[in-house]
This record gives sequence, structure tokens and C-alpha cells, in this order.
Amino acid sequence: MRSIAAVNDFVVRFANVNGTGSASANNMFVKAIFRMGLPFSAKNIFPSNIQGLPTWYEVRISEKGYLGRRDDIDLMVCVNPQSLPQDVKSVRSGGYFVYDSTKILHPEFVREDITYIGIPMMEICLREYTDPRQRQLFKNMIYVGALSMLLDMDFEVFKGIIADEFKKKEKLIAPNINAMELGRNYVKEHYEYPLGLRMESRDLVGDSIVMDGNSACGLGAVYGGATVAAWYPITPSTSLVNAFEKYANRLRIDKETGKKKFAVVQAEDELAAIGVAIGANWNGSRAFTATSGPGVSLMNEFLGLAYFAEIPVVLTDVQRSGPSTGMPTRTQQSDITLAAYASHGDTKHILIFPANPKECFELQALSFDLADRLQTPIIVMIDLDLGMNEHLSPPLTWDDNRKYDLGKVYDAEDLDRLAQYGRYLDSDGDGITYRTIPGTHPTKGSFFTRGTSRDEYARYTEDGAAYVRNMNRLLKKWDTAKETVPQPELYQEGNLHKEGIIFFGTTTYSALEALDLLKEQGVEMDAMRLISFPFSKKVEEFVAAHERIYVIEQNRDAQMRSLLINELEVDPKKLVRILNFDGMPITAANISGQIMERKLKD
Amino acid sequence: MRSIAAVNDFVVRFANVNGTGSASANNMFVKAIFRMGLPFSAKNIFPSNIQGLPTWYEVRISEKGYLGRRDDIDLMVCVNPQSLPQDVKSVRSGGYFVYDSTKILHPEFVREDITYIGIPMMEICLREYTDPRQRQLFKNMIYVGALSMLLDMDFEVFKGIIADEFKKKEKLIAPNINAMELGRNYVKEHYEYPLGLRMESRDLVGDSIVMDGNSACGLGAVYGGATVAAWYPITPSTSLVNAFEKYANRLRIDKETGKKKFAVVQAEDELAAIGVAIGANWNGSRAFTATSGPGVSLMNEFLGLAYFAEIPVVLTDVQRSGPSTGMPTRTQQSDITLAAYASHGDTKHILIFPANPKECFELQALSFDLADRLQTPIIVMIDLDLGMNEHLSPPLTWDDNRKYDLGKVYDAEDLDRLAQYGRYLDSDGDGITYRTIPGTHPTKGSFFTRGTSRDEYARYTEDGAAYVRNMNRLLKKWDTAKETVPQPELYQEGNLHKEGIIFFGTTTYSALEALDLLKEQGVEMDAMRLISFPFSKKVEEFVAAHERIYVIEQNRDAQMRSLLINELEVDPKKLVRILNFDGMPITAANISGQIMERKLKD
Amino acid sequence: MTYVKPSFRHPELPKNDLGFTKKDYEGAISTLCGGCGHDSISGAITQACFEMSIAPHRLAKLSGIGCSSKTPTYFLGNSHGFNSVHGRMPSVATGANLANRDLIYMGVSGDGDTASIGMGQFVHSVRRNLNVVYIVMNNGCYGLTKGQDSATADVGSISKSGVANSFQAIDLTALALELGATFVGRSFSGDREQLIPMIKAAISHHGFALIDVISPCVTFNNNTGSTKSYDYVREHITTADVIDFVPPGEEITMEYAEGTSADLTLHDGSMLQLHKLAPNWDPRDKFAAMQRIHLARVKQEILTGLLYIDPDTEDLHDMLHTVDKPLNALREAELCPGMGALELINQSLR
Amino acid sequence: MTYVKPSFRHPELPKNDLGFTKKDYEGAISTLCGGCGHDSISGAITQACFEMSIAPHRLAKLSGIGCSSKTPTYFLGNSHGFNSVHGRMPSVATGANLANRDLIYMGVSGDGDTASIGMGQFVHSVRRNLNVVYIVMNNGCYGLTKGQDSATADVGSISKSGVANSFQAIDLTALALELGATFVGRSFSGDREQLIPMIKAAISHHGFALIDVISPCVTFNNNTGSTKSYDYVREHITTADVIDFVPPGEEITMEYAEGTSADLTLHDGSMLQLHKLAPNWDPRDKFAAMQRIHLARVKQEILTGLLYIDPDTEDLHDMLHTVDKPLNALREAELCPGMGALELINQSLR
Ligand SMILES: Cc1ncc(C[n+]2csc(CCOP(=O)(O)OP(=O)(O)O)c2C)c(N)n1
Ligand SMILES: Cc1ncc(C[n+]2csc(CCOP(=O)(O)OP(=O)(O)O)c2C)c(N)n1
Ligand code: SF4
Ligand code: SF4
Ligand SMILES: [Mg+2]
Ligand SMILES: [Mg+2]
Repeated sequence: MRSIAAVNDFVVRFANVNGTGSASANNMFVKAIFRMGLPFSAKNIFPSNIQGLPTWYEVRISEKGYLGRRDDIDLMVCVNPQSLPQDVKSVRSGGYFVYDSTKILHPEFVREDITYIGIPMMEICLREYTDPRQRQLFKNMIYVGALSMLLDMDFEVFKGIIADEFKKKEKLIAPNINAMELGRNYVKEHYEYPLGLRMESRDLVGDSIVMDGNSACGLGAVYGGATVAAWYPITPSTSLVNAFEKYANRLRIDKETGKKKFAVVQAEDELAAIGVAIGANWNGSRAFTATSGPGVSLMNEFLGLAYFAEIPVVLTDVQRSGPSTGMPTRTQQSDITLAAYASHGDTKHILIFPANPKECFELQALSFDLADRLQTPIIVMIDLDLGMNEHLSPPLTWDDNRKYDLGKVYDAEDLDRLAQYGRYLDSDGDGITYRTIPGTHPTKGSFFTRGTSRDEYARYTEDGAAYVRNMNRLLKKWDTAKETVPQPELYQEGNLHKEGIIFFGTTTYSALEALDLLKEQGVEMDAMRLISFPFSKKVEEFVAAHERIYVIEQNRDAQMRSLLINELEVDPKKLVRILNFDGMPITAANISGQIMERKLKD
Repeated sequence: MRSIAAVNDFVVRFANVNGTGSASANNMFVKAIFRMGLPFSAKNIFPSNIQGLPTWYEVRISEKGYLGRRDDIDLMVCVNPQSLPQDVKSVRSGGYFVYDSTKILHPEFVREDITYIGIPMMEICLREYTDPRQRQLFKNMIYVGALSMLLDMDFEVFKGIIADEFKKKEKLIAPNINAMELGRNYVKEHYEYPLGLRMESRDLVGDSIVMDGNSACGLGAVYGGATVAAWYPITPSTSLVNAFEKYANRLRIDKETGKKKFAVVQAEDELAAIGVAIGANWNGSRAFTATSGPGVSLMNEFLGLAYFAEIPVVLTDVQRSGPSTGMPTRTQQSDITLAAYASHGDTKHILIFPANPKECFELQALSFDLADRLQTPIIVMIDLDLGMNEHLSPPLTWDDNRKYDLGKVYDAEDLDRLAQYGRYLDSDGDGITYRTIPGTHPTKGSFFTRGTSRDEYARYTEDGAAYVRNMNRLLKKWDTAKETVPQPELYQEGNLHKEGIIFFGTTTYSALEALDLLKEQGVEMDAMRLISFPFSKKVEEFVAAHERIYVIEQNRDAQMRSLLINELEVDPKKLVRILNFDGMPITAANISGQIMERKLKD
Repeated sequence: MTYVKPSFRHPELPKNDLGFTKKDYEGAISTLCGGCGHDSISGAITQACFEMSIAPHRLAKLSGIGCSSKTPTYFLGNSHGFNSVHGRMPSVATGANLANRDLIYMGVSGDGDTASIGMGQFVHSVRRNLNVVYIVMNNGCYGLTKGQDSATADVGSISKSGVANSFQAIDLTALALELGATFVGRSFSGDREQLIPMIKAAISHHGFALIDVISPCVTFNNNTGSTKSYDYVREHITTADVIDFVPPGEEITMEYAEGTSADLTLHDGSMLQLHKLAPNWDPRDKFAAMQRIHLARVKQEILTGLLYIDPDTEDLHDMLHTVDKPLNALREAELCPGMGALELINQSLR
Repeated sequence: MTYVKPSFRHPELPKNDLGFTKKDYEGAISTLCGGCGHDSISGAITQACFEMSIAPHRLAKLSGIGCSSKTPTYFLGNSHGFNSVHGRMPSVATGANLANRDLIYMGVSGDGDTASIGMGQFVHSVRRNLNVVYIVMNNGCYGLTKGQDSATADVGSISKSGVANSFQAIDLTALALELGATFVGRSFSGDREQLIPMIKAAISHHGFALIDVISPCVTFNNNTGSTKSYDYVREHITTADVIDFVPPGEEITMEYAEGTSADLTLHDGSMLQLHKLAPNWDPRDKFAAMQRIHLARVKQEILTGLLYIDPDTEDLHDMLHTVDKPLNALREAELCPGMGALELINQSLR
């Protein structure tokens, strides 16, 4: 049997039991990779359950810096008897299987083509520790220790991480290091190390940070000036609002009084959550809510109100696998159609697609400017993968000279200057009209906001002509939005090839890797990453400039492709579907495979 | 001044005050036209108000049998001083203006180019009646009387109508006839009659009936076997459920006990309404709900559940002008995108588009078969115009040999025969699986219905492969549905021309009339009426067979056109938008005008 | 169509402390049915705000959907208003209130808007002791959709179509009490003397103030047999107390007999004198209030008056510990931590 | 992943009147946290249905979303179940009940599912006296989303993260009483003796039967300071009465002292013996029940027991006058009026 040999380029998967504190141990493993200067990607594959069911943690180390998922598992660390049968199967031929050898492995699980490394983790724990809780926790540190030995990882780095980790509980430092050593020593005594799989320190991560997208969005909302957050708990968006509150409690407390310069309301449901956000924005505060698919469905009526009454509001949709409750702990990009056209009647909404934590931070913050500028809902579309997994990301930056763009708002002086104020008068010809905030002026500028048809002076009307004028102005505003929203990212100067690929959000990592895979097979194409809907001239030009474009997305019905066809009036034949919707992040091999398959058909 | 002269081909508009009982008088006028054997269309143009605001009633008489709206008003009957200024303006040159001359007309409202016919309605009432309520009611009969004289209508017909109307309150017959005579006599004494506008009896309506679409849908639900109706009041769908209850109370009472073979629940909101309908269908009853745009928005989450858990349910959307509260008493076809893709995740829903009361009856009834057969929501899409206005329609028919298609349901015997029951096993290969109804068998066939991902045996799973199998099976079911739903109507044998038009629902009347107008201008094209979404082979072929197709619809964003592009992968350039979205039913002149304009561009 | 009134100034019109006349507190001409109870309530709101000298821009009107929810167009034309969606006024009001704690929020709803589709939001805005005046124009039916029974229609009440309602009525005052509302009153659109001071008290109250106003629908629910008709209400109404509202600063002129009256100081310094109280009945005793409501229900009486008040409570802002300055007045300097703080965060993420 | 239990038959297992063993009433192995109160309630439901000899297919399970709403997978595996969407179980149950009045409907929900997102539907299913057993597995938090406070969390209760809740708790029993519920009980997941007969009584009750079961969340809300922890509940629990459930036919064996017990005959002929009653307290007296609940609240007691029952009431079907035969059993012949009737209708439309 030939065992796999690789340096800084392989996939390790941990099989744990949900709710046994394995997360922190696994995180240390990843932190160590990071501090050894190696690019990685880590995916939590967890059940919709609180305790007891199998959960996996998958880590890819990539010297080349590929941050997408890769399918085959080179090394499996199985600490969960319940999932052991499938875990054994999932190791690639030539791979390694690390397991708790306290109980001997049943013969039926012994494969000829992989290497087994048994570590009697429970046995060691029973010997070393008495407190059952300790036994569970340190068991995790033992396998991390063993791994560090097997994979030739820098133990000093681990010591540093443990020291940082327990800064506040110093007496936990030694025991944790000791637990790791138990694992390291067992390996020393019983196995040849390192394995064919090894890590070598490099300097490849520069000043990058490690952060999950939800935390970045939450922090972005703090920087973007959000003062009101209303939400209802739902996986995978819960941690976004939690992060906003955490950071706000740190950065938004009034020095003198200790009072809060923000308000977080846990609403009774999603209808109320967006209602609160709309009410606050209407009244001049920057407010937002965050949810996932089911919540967006419930927010439909309010989104239509905000579109038609032209009230700014920011909504972040952390997408999960639908429809309905679907697979609530799996990822997908499948709320696109709903978000783009949410609510009855003729409506269109602005969507923003961050692709990494840095963008989550920047675009979440920017969304408040966009909402105020365009006076309409801004829907930030991320997904479970970006929101809940930790990603290697460029550091966050903020220009201290930046001013919030509050959009077109008349203050008291403006109103005194005006002969007559018309809330829906398109005085600038860009489709965007001037609003006033309650409390501005005792006798001028007040108006009545409503979801019913009204004239330029916000007066109720059933006059068809006035209605049509207003609906057409909203289209004009839509055109203005196209060039106001963040522009797409192009990955080449000009267009070099006949074919192109379009992708967005978490599809980016694997799409870029796929370009390399294709190149290896002699296939080259141009690439564009969408960041916003509606699509700007740039997007239109890219599509026009290519004979065929592969649209890569993570849903069944090619929802983004439909938006491109509808809004750009493109011939569908030109846009090829490249899809993955099994709830796991799409891989580069999958993308390049589908593209090559399609090309063979030609 | 040349006054308009026309026989059986003109438009009369009544300007009344909302809530003054003018409706019944105006209806008599229409009934008379009908009984004189003349085709007509009647539109109620009412405010979102209960009492006091202006309301209009527009009647078109068309010997040629055109049933769509026509714009210019030939004769205005103005009984509302509030709207008189705009009413005077709206009469076409050469037209007639009938008004209450009790007060003399202010000079500024006197036009040179129209004929004024003053009837001192209030004065006559004050003279003839003491009771104020009578004065108001009979005032309406007086102008109807006057009109009958001016337009040369058969008074005997009116007498018959009044006799029928007051069958149960006979002593009201004479006074009403008398009131009409007051009007007739005043005309006799003061004016030349008939006017240039006249009606002559014909035999052009055959065995047609006059009915509104909501009543027809309500009756269709009775015939379709609906036993549970859950709803929440909203204009313009309220009268649909009211009609179901009215007819059910007449036709669904158990002889012996006097008890009801149906249940109507006024729910607390639309979420509950569709929840009740879904619960009842899940438990083996045929149940439905009806609402309008705002309700559909609120039903999004439940629609996704019914799609994914595969529960039959029928929803009728009586569309009104959106977005948000919009113009609640105006018509539109603008919920199409929302209905087709309602809810988060990858979802698609079946839509049915009746075009007249006969179809409302038949298709509403058929929807229950479709829902049971396809185990998914069936959304019947009508609009305010079809739902609330009375339409000339072929008589309703029902085949007494017809059996309800309850779809794939296992009973106790089936289950005893089965080795193992799998709720989501595609045993027939058409994507449709077998369900069981609670209470069927003590130990076999029970399963757990859920909105989460599950395997073929309805067991919860987070396995991506099982999830994908299920989602692909739903697509297979979607393909099955294409040929299961009602097929489009073609208006020619084979394809005769290079161009074609596509229309649906209430757009039909004017689209067909527009074909004649175009022909007069030497332009001929093929026509197809869509009745269902998804689109079948037939639709695909029609689109493929033409170089250019004009898609006629009543919304801003060309929503049906988008469905055609998305689902049939058509080049958008081929499909030309013909739109009207001012809340009034689209006219033939508007359609042919837009088409000619477009052709001039070529 | 909303008609804008010709608002020519009558110099002789009486002015309030701010120099505004009654006209400055009026709205567009009502398009409701003649005689609709809702119009009387609009009048009472106008009068109360005029007399309290509330600067029009210091008050915001919020409503859902319905004839009742249309009324904000017909009063306080110089105040911002928001006619939101059906049943969701409470959440919009919550957001507005969080954005600016300094304004007065006048929430107007109907029995359908609140007791049916809006029940969830109503319950939770009470729970949060949101600082709003919450007026329910209660006619026992859905006026705007032509008179269907609402959830506040009494069992046995006959609708215009002659059908008797068979479902339990929801008593919003009792419900609010059970949920911990801090100000609960009931009144009748036909009783301005009672309604105007009650509205003033509600405006002065710091926290959630519910006023359930029986407001007959003349078009759909004023028939004999209806328990929400003018006649029925007039015959069955009883009052728990009479309210004198004494603005901050002004002093109390009236004296009332011991045990039959109670004086309360409200958050904004105004005084409330409740008199003609039933013997040993204290509007601060929640359980006694519940008892009275239930007794009245048994006796088929419509009990009106200020039924319960807890004059000093914590509202949502107090519970969330938000700064005193309105959140919508905070700017970059106060909101954005800047690059410095961000650098530290980056550090912590390596 | 749901594990199907190996259900090999133990011949010696006791059988009930229908010849079913306890196993026939069990479900899949629970995936809830070890020690979760919800599992005890599942056990009690299983036991009650086994002892009552309910044919598995004569009962349907309905729930919303949450750990609590997952439990129907873990009991009565031979009964149909519907795990619907969050907070909407009441409407789905209403539809199911309307379709077939002959089945027993076991609705299971959580405090989040009912008191937050589901409040509106809960209130209105009470109002319609829907004939369901409505069990709230009440742990004062959102278990499945990792322990946020729910609307039933008491003021001052400390969450696992150490924060004290500042919002009023919603007491579902008091709320249901105020709304006219006809069967209101409260129990504790740890008290099978009380819970099992209460569930039997609820099943036998004709109309809406609420059982609010305090059911600690061991993972997120069992910490000291939490008022929903096992320890706190055990320390503060009191019982209003003890229930003996006597199935139809069987006769009463126990005799209890005058004034401290009450015998009730339920709709299905079964008997209910309530004893150890507090002096002069009648569970049929709604207002007395409210009073007791409020007193207990003041004393910080968790009052359990059958708090109120009205044994003979009209349920939704009675109020709608539907036929006795289940609506889902009616076929064309009974439902479709046919062409004859249609011809008359056509006539009337000319
Ligand atoms: C989501 C939604 N559902 C239904 C409606 C239709 N609708 C408008 S007003 C109303 C009820 C109003 O009743 P109430 O709140 O009591 O006000 P009232 O007219 O009686 O004053 C309804 C059901 C709507 N506008 N929106
Ligand atoms: C529309 C919607 N919003 C939010 C969620 C997320 N969610 C799942 S369970 C739950 C709360 C459950 O709390 P509870 O009903 O008390 O059940 P428990 O887990 O405590 O037993 C929430 C908010 C959801 N599934 N659907
Ligand atoms: S319908 Fe009723 S509630 Fe509406 S305006 Fe008329 S009287 Fe008032
Ligand atoms: S999280 Fe709490 S409620 Fe959920 S299963 Fe665990 S203990 Fe039970
Ligand atoms: Mg009302
Ligand atoms: Mg809970």
C-alpha cells in the first residue's frame, strides 16, 4: 500500500460528538496552522441538534493558498464511535485513520488501503484524570497533541496558543500542555513520525486575520453607525446579532453614564424584527435585522412596504439549505430569487454579496449608506459557510475620514427655504426624493408615510396617472442604483478569452481555484465576481463580451443566472449553469469537472 | 356640433357617490342590456372607502361582442357634484352629459362640444317622496328611467327585471316602476328622444349568464369538493369566500340533521388561514383559502412548507394593484413572480389563470384534483376585474359522471399489501409519491410530515445525497405537472404568421379585440392564451414557431414574460413587452397601439 | 383622495401656550362615514394635544390598516404619520420609539388590527412597556372590509347580516392587565368629557398606555342586537372613575371626599385626580381592577374609566439602558470606533 | 438522523385493552440532551396513551419548531405526525381537526413556539375552543437556538450567560383563562404522577385543553439563578389539587373528605376526581382560579395542578354546526350538487 505523502497540502477531518467541547481543541489545531504561516480553510459540519449527534470539522491546509473546500479526506481523526463506520469509508485510499484505540477496532472496519493509528485516548484519560468533565476535555487535547507529533507541527506554537487562550485562567495552561504531551509521547513511543503528511512553517498568511463572517457583519454594523438591531433567533444568523451586541457593548458605551449608544431588541418573530428596523429607520436611526430563509419569507410584506414607501432598512440574510426548514445547518445560496423580488406587486430589491470576512465588515457598514442614499431595503446576502465558519481574511480597515452618507434628508433650514415640500418630488431627476425626519420642524415638512398609492406630496390618491408616475420613478431610482452599488470584481485586464465565469459570495474560493485546474487542462477563461444586484454597465459589458459564460452558484434552480437573464436581457443559451446544492460548500474539482464535461459536449 | 350617433356600440359611465345604493340601479341598467340580447362589459371603479367618495360604473355595449374596456366615454350620467368637474372633462367630443339639473350647472362646466341633458332628479324626488331613504334610492331609478327613454331601451324588459328583483317584496315593484316612469316622462316632455346613441334588441347573448369571477370560484370550490375554507377578509377576495359559504349553505346542508357538510373559518390572519387549509388537506379534506397580494406575501413561509413537505392546498389570489397596500380597489396582474417562486430556497409553484366566470368555476374546481394529484400548492390567479365585476359568460357546466381525482393515496388494504411503506418513494417514476391519511391503519403507513430534509421513508436526514435525490425528484414532479395542468388555448389551426401574441386572464378580452384592430391595419398574427404555469410542450412550440411574440400583461415588470424566458430558455429579444399597470383593465386600443408603435420602430 | 382644508387664519381663534390654534392640530377632512365613532376620537385627540400645548413635531402618529388606522390623516396634520401594514403598528412604533425617546408616539389601531392579525405584536409591546399611547378604536367589526365580526365582538352579538357571533370576545383591557400593562383605560367615542383627560393622562404616562375606546361603526355594526351599537353602549355603560388632568405646574383646584378619590403624580409632573371612585377601589391595585372588569362582564356592563395605572415604571429604554440622547441624534463621532479600535480587533484575530 | 429502535417483541410485555404493548406507543430514540425535561413529558404522553388504550392511528401529533416540537418523533411512532413551521401549530391543528373531528389531536409546542412567534395563533385557537390537547414544554428559553430568554422567562431570572431578564413573563395559564380556555393545567416534567392523569383528562376533555409543563433545559437554563431550573422548580412548586382519572365504565374506588374533593364527568364518560383541594376552592370557578394563580405569583410559588375546567362546552365543530361524519370521509355523492343544481344557478344568472 502506498500511503499519501504531502507537505502543507492535505485535508484533515475530525469526527466528534456534538456538545463535547471538541470545538475549542479543533480550533487550536487550526490556530496553530495559521501561526505556522500556512493558509487553510476550516468547515464545521454540524447537525441541527444540541448534544449527542455526530459533528465533523474539516480542515484543509493549502500551501498554494486555496481557501475552498476539497473533497477527499487524507487524514481522519475519529473520536465518535457512532459515526466510525462512515468515517472509515470516507478516507481516501492511501490515507490515514486516527482513532481511539481504547476499544479495539472491529475487523469489519479495517481497510487494506489506509493506515490506522490507534491512540488509546479514553484509556489515557481514565488513567490520568478523575473528574469526568476533565476526562472529556483533555481527551480532545490528547488527540491534538498526537496530531502535532504525527504532522510535525511546531509544539512551541501550540504552547503560545494555549497561553493566549487561558490568559485569564492561568492555572489551566500547564494541564492543557500536559494533555497534549500525553498524546505526543504516545505517538513517540508507538509510531514512526512524522507521517507522510507534514506541515512546514511558512510565511504565507502575512497580516491576515481569522474571523467568521457573522462577527465581521456584526462589527460592520457597529462601524456603519447602526443604533438599533432587532432580530429573532435563527441558525445561522443568530451569531451575527450576538456579535453586534458584543462589539457594541465594548465600543459603544457612553463614558460618563455607562449607558448604551445602541439598542438590541429580541423581537417576538421576524415580522416584528423588520417592523422595528423599519420604524427606527423611518425615524432617522440606522437600524437593521438579520435572519435566514424562513425569516425572509416572513418579512415579505414589510419588504414591499419599505420598497414602496421608500424607507431605508438593512437586512442580512445568512442563507441556509431550503426550502422550508430544509437542512438548517447546511449552506446554500438559494434565497436569491426571493430576496430580489420579495413581496407582491412590482418590486425589486438591492442585494449585496460579500465574499469574505473583510467584505462582510465593509459591505455591511456600507449598506447603511446605501439604504439612506437609495431609501429602500438593502439585503446583504451571505450564507452559513461564510457566516459561521472561520475564514482566513485580509485585515479589516476603516478610513477615519469617512463620513456617513445619510442621503437626501431636509433639515429645518432646508424646509424654511422651501416654498412647498413634496416628499416624492423627483427634484434631482435621479428618482431619489427628499425625506424629512419626525421632530425636524414644528410646522413644515411633515408628511404621511403609507403603503398606499400617493402623489408627489404624499397625499393618498387612486389616480392611475399619479400611480404610474410613481412606479416609473421607482424604476428610475433602480437605474440610479445600478451605478451606486459596489461594482463587480474583474480578474483580468480587459477581456482575454471567448469564455468567462461568473460567481459570487462563498463560491469565489473554489471558482478561482477551478480556473487554475482548468488552466492545467489547457482551458482558460475570464472571470468576474458579482458583488451587487442590480447589475451595472460593467456586468453587462462582461456578459456581452463573451460567447459563453459559466454561472457558478450553490442552489438547484440557477437563481443568479435567472437574474442575469431577466435584468440584462441575455440569451439564456449563453449562460451555462454550474451548480452544487447538497448543502456542502462547492469544490473546485466539482466546478472544473462540470465545465470540462460541458465542453466535451460541444 | 356633431353629436355621436351609434347603435349598440357605445360606452356609458355613471358617476355616483359611494354607499348611496346606486349599484342596484346601475345593475338593472346592465341587466336590461343583457336581456335585450346585447353583449356588454361593466366595470365598477370604486374607491377604498365605505361611504361618501366618488365611485364610477362604466358600461360598454358592443354589438360585435367585445367584452374588454374601451376608453372614451360617449354618455356620462353624473349624479355626484363632487366629481362633476372631472366627469364633464372625461366625455368624448360629441358625447352626452346627463346630470341632476335641480341646481343649475355652473357655466365653467359647460362645454361647446357635448350635449347636456339635465334631469331635476332631486327636485322630482323631493316632490314625490317624503322619506329621505326613499328619495335617495328612487333618485337612482329616475335616472335609469330617463336613460331607458333616451337610449330607446325596452321598458317591458325593465318591468320584468324589477318584478324578478322584488319577487319577495312585491309591494316594492310598483313604486320602482313608477320611479322609472317619472324619469321617462320627464324626458318625453323636455327632450327629443332617443338620442343618437340607441340600443336595439338583438339575439347575441344566447344562453350566456352574467356572473362575477369570485362567485364562480366560490361555487367551483363547492363543486370541487372543498369542505374546509379558511380565510381572512381582504378586498378583492372577500366575496369569493362569501360566495362559497352562500352556495354551500344552499347546497351542502345535511337533509336529516340540517348540519353543514363544510366548515368556514374566518382566521385571525393570512398565515393562520393557509395553515388551516394545509392542516385540513394533510388530514384528507379538500381545503382552500383565498386572498390578495398582501396575504400571499404573508403566506410565503407556509407555501414553502407545502411545496417541500408535498401537501396539497389550493390558494386563490385575487390580484389588486401593488406593491404593499398600493391601490386596493384597482386591478393588476402583478403577483405572478411572487406566486411562481414564493418562499425561500429552491421552490416553484403551479399557477392557473382563468379568463372568465365559466373558467373560474371549472378551474377552481379542477384545482382540487390538481392539488391532490400533484401534492403541492395550486395557486389560482385571478384579479379584481375578473373577481369583482360582473362578466358575460358561457353558462356553467358539470359532468355528473366526473369523479374527483384524489391522487396517490394508500388505503388500509394497500398498506397491508405493502412490505414497507415509504412516503417519498418514487415508485411510479413520475416524481409523485404515495401519501396516507391519518386514521387509515392502526400499525401501518404512519409517517412524520416535516419541513426538514428527509429520506424516502420520511426519516429526518442531513445527508446531502438524500437531500439532492429529493430535490431532483421534485423537479421530475414539476415536469410531470407541465402536461398535467390545463393546456393553453390556441386561436388558429397551426401557425399561420411570423408573429404571435401571448396573453392570459382578463387580458384576453382586449387582446382578442386588438387582433381585429390590427387586422384592420393589415397586421395579422397568431394568438395563444396561457392557462397554466409551468408551461407545456404546446407553449414551448408556439414560442419556438414565431419570430417575435408580444406578451400582453397588466403589470410594470413584465412578470409573465420573465417566466417564459426563465422556464423556456427563450431569447428575451424575441418577447416584446406590452404592458398596462395603471390599475384599470387594459384596452384593445392600448394593445394595438403599442404593437403598431413597436412595429414602426423596425 | 385626501382633501386639504382651506386653513385661513382666524385671528380671533384661541391660542395655546405655544401660540398654536386648534386648527394647527387638525388634519385633512375625514373620508369616514358620517357618524363614525372614529371621527369623535380623532376630535378628542386633536383637542387633548391642543390643550396640552404639544408642539406638533414632537409627536408622531402610527397606525396599521383599517378605517381606524386611517384616522391619523384626519388629526394633527403637522405631525409626521406612518400608516404601516395591517396589524404591525406595534413593531413600527417600537422602532420609532427606540430611534428617538424624546417624541410622543400616538399609536392608533382597530380591534381587527390589534386583536386579530396584530395580537402577537400587541402582546409583546405591552410586555416591553413600550412608551406609547395605544388607542384601539373598537367597533367589534372589520369596518373597512365591510363589517365582518372581529375578535372583540361579544358572544351573541348580532351582525348586520343577522348572524349571532358564537366566539368568545377578547377583552383587550383585561388581556393587557394580565400581561402587565402599566396604564389601562376604556372609554367610549361618545364621551369626550371622559376621553380627553384620559388621552392626556396616557400621553403623560411613562410606558405603555392602552385606551380601548368603544367606537361604533354606524354602517356595519350599529344595528339592534349588536353590543357595539350606540344605543347598546349608552344603555350598558358604567364608569369606574372620573379623571381630572392637571398639567405640570398648575395646581389642584378641586377637593374630593376621602376614599372616593385618588391623586397621582405622573412621570412628567402632571397630576391625575381620579374621583367618583367606587368605595375602596384603588386604580393602582391590579387585581382589584381585574375583579371589577370581570364583575362588569358578568353584569353585562361596559366598564369605562382609568381602570389601572402604575405611575412609575421602567419603559423599554430604561430596561435597555440606552443613552438619554435620542439614538437618531448620534453621529459618526459618537458611533464609529475608528481604525484604532479596529487594529486591536485585528490583533485579537491572529 | 433518526434511529429506528429494534422493536423485537417481548411476549411477556403487558398489553392494554387493544392488545398493544407500551412499545407500540413509543417513538424513535430521542436526540435531545440527556436529562432534558422534554423527554420525560414524551414518556408521560406514551404512558397515558398506552394506559388509555388509544388506537395509535386515532391520534395525530402536531408541533411547531423547537426541541420541544421535535418530541413527537420520540413518542407514538405509529401515529401520524406533522412537524410544521415555527409558531404555527395551532392553525395546522385547526385544519386537521376540522377535516376529521373523530381523531385525538396532540399538539406539542414550546414556550418560544407559543408565547413569542405563535402568540396570535395560540390566542385564537383558545378562542375557538379547538378540541386539542395543547402541551407547552416550557423551559423559559429557546433551547434549539442555544438558550435565549423566551417570553415566559421570569423577571430577574438569570440566563446561563449570567444576564438577568428584565421583561415581564407571560403566564400562559392565566392568559388562557382570561381568553376563556375550558381546560387549564400546569405541571412539571419531573412529576409523572401528576402529569399522566392530567394528560388523560386533557385527552378526554371536549375542547381546548392547555397543559403548561415546566420542563427544564439542562443545557441552557438549568443554572443557579434560573427560575426554570430543576432545583428552583422543585423548591417553589405547589399543587392546587391531585387528579385521579377514572376511565369510562370503571367505577370510582376512592372516597375523599367533603369540601376537599370534586368529581367531574367528562365528555367521553370518564370521571375526574380532584382531591387535596385547598378549602373552598372549586376548579370550575374561573375567577377563583385566576385569583389563586395571582396569589401564587406574588408568593413566588409555581402553582401546578388542574387549575380550571369547564367539563361541558361547545368546541369549534359544535359552533360551526358541521355534520357528525368526518368531513374528510365525505365523497362526491355527498359533496357535489351536480348539473341539475347548476342549471338552476345558471337560470338565476340571466
Ligand atoms: C395583510 C392584510 N390582510 C387583510 C387586509 C384587509 N383589511 C384592511 S382593514 C382590515 C380590518 C380592519 O378592521 P379594524 O382594524 O377593526 O378597523 P376598522 O375598519 O374596523 O376601524 C382588513 C382585514 C389588509 N389590508 N392587509
Ligand atoms: C420562522 C422561524 N424563525 C426562527 C426559527 C429558529 N428557531 C428554531 S426553534 C426556535 C425557538 C424554540 O424555542 P421553544 O419553542 O421554546 O422550543 P425549545 O427548543 O425551547 O424546546 C427558533 C427561534 C425557525 N425555525 N423559524
Ligand atoms: S365603515 Fe364603519 S368604521 Fe368604517 S368609516 Fe364607516 S362607520 Fe366608520
Ligand atoms: S437544548 Fe435544552 S431543550 Fe433542547 S434538548 Fe437540550 S436540554 Fe432539551
Ligand atoms: Mg374594527
Ligand atoms: Mg423553550
